Order: sequence, then C-alpha cells, then structure tokens
Amino acid sequence: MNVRIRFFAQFGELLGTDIIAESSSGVALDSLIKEVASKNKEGYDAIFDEHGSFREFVIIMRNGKRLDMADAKKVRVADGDEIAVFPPVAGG
Amino acid sequence: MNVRIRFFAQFGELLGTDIIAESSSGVALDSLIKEVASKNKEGYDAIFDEHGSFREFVIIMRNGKRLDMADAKKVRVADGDEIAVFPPVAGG
Amino acid sequence: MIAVRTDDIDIGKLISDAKQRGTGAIVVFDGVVRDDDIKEMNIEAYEEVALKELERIAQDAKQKHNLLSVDIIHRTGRLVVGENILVTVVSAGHREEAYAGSRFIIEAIKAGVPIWKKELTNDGGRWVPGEHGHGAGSRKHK
Amino acid sequence: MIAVRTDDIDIGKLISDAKQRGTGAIVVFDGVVRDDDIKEMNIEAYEEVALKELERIAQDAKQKHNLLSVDIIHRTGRLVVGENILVTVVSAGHREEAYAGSRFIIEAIKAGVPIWKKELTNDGGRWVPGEHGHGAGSRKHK
Repeated sequence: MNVRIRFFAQFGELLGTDIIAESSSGVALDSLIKEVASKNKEGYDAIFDEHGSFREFVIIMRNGKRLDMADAKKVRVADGDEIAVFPPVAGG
Repeated sequence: MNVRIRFFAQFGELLGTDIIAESSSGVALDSLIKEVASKNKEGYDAIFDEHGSFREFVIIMRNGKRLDMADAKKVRVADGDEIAVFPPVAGG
Repeated sequence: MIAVRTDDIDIGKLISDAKQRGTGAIVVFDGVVRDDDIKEMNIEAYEEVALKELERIAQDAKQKHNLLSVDIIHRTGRLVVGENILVTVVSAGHREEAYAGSRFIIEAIKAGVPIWKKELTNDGGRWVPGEHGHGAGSRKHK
Repeated sequence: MIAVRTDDIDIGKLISDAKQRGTGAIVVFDGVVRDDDIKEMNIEAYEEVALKELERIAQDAKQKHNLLSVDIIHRTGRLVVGENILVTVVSAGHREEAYAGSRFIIEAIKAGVPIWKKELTNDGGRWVPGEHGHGAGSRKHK
C-alpha cells in the first residue's frame, strides 16, 4: 500500500517535501507519520512532543481535507491517500 | 468694491458660476448673495426659503473657509473677497 | 500625487511608486461611474479649495493611520460609465493601517470636499445629493 | 482570476477587467515584501489545496458582500523586497461592500490557506509564524 506524505515549510526542510511511504494496510495515521518522521530527530521533534503526541499547532490534511487532530490516532490510511503535515499557515 | 461670487452645482446652473458683484463697502454677506440671486427666481428659491433665510443645507465659503451659517448675516464682505455658495458636496 | 483634474491616471504606476521603504501593504480605492441608467456623469469642483482639502485629508490620513504614502486623484468633467472618478492609493507597513487609512480618506472626501456630480440621462440630468447633506433631502450612497 | 503562481500580475489590467455592469467601487489590496532586514522571501504553497481554498474564499466573499468580481493572485517562489506577494481586486456596486469584501478575503487567506513564507536573511532565514497559529509560539502581524 502506498501513501503520499507531504511536509511543508520547516517540516519539509527537515523531513523532505514529498515522500511515498509503503506500509501495511490499515496502519494508523499518526503511526505512519511518526515512522516517516523518525529518520530525522529535529524533524520528529518539530512535529511530536516528548510524549509522542502531535504538537498542538500541527495541522494535518488527508486528501485536501483538514483533520480534526483528535481523530489523527483513529484514522487509518488507505492506499493512494495523500497526507499533508504542516505548521500554521502564513500566507497573504 | 468688487466681490467675486461663485455658485456651484445646481446653483451655478441657475445663477451663473462666476460673478463679479460691485457693491458699496460694508454690505452684509447675505444681502449681497440675495441681491445677486434675485435675477433668477428658481435660483433664489434654491438658496433661500420663503422667509428669506438660507436653506439649511446651503454652504458658504469666504476665501476658501467655510462660514458658520449663523454668522452669514453678521459678516460684512470686503473688497476682493471670494464668496462661494453651494449645496452639499457629493464627490468621491 | 494629490490632484483634481480631467485626465485619467495610470493606477499601476501609482501602485509601483507607492512602494517605499517599509511598505508591506497597499490599498487602492477606485470609484467608478456606475450605469444607473445614465449616459454620462459631469463632475464639477471648486478646484482650488478641493485641492487644498484633499491635501489636508492626505496629511491627516498619514498621521492618524501611519501611512507611508498617499495619492488622491479626483477627476472632473464629463465621464462615461466605467470611467474612474476617484482613485486613492495608500501604502503602509501593515494591512490594518492601509485599510483604515484608505477608508478614512474616502469618508473625508464624501463629507467635506467641494465637488459635485451630475448624472446625465436621456431626459436631462440630476445632481447627486451629498451623503452628508443634513437637510438636503434624499440621501443616497454612491 | 484566482491563481497561485510565480509570475507577477498587471494590476492595472485586473482593475480594468473588474469593471462590470453595476460596478461603482473597486478595492485593491497589494501585499508587498517588506524590508524587515531581509534580502528576499521564499513562499511555499500546498498549491492544489491553496488554489481550491482561494476559489472557495472568492465565492464566499461574493455571496457575503455582494461583490461583482473577485481576483486573487498569490505568488510563490523567491521574491525580493518590494515585490507583490498577494494581489486581490474586488468590484461592487458601492464602496462599503467593496471594502468589506476585500477585508474578508485577506483575513480568510491569513486564517486558512496553506501557504508559508520564509524570510531569507544574511544569516540564513526564518519561517514567518502564522497569525492564527494557536500554540505556535510567537505571533507577528505581516
């Protein structure tokens, strides 16, 4: 199963901007991001706190729709999903 | 003594836009305007009510400065004055 | 540039010129002749006084809203539907100041600059009543 | 036009094109790279999503504020001081609607469109914190 993970802004600088993650089907969204982020400690620490929870400012979109962060642990990714992980927006 | 009287918008259409009024020195502002406006009834009626008072929306400037209408009767014009008489502004 | 004039203005150039040291936000207001069943509009100004008032408003706006630059161009004469009547360009460090300054300027112009507009229609025309004409009969936002 | 793109835009042309039947007021907002001791700014977008969000914001603004037309152009890539970051052009019948609609759009963009800015300085750079980043540490108005 392939899932596309996109990191933006400082997250992208630390972890890469566009990653295809292969994983077993039915994996939880937070586990997948944790696994991918583990390759760079600074990148991991930017997204997760010391308890392994998402930092409160982290925003996640699944296929272009923003997730309620309370659901991030429950959501199971599906083949072909595009997951975006980013800090607060600052456009305009 | 010469006083320049400028009427704007509908007042100018009815009474002329730029008039040099010759008058004896020390004449009251309202008398001078009344005299000049008398040449056209519609113009006169646009500026003065049936009691000969300025209609409440009429604005008068003397040498580029707006007059308090309560003073219009008291003000005496001087040689070389420029008096402007106009309805509410509508620029922008 | 502060002007009362018949010629139109290049808004793109005004915007470029408004970019000064410290500029982060520019707000432009463009008032346009609207097609309210009219053919043309004729705009008359007490020019010398209107120009001085616009200059005073520009200074006030700069001080009150921390603007870096202000342009106000008010046109006079005959204008057809779609033509620019009034163009204002303000620059500031931040958007809040730019919006507030822009709004301040247009409201001040509506309230007190001696300029009048006549809508020319097929059956003659009518002078647009001022918004701030206490006792001036009907009021209409333009 | 609603766009997320690297190229600059001709604001004068956008204004001309915004003049539709019924237009009486046009408000333009131009957000510019400010010289806060920076050399350049790099702007990154989650493009597909940002574009959809801008289109949604334009529709919302039209409905809520009775706008006749809306253009939003947000630029990405490297921009030097003074360059346009964001240009919005709205047209409406009256100025109140045009100002309110313009303001609505910029606030909605700041609040929710996935775009980020990095200020590039002599000693590296820093990502501009979002204004709406609850818990995101320092906040700064841009």
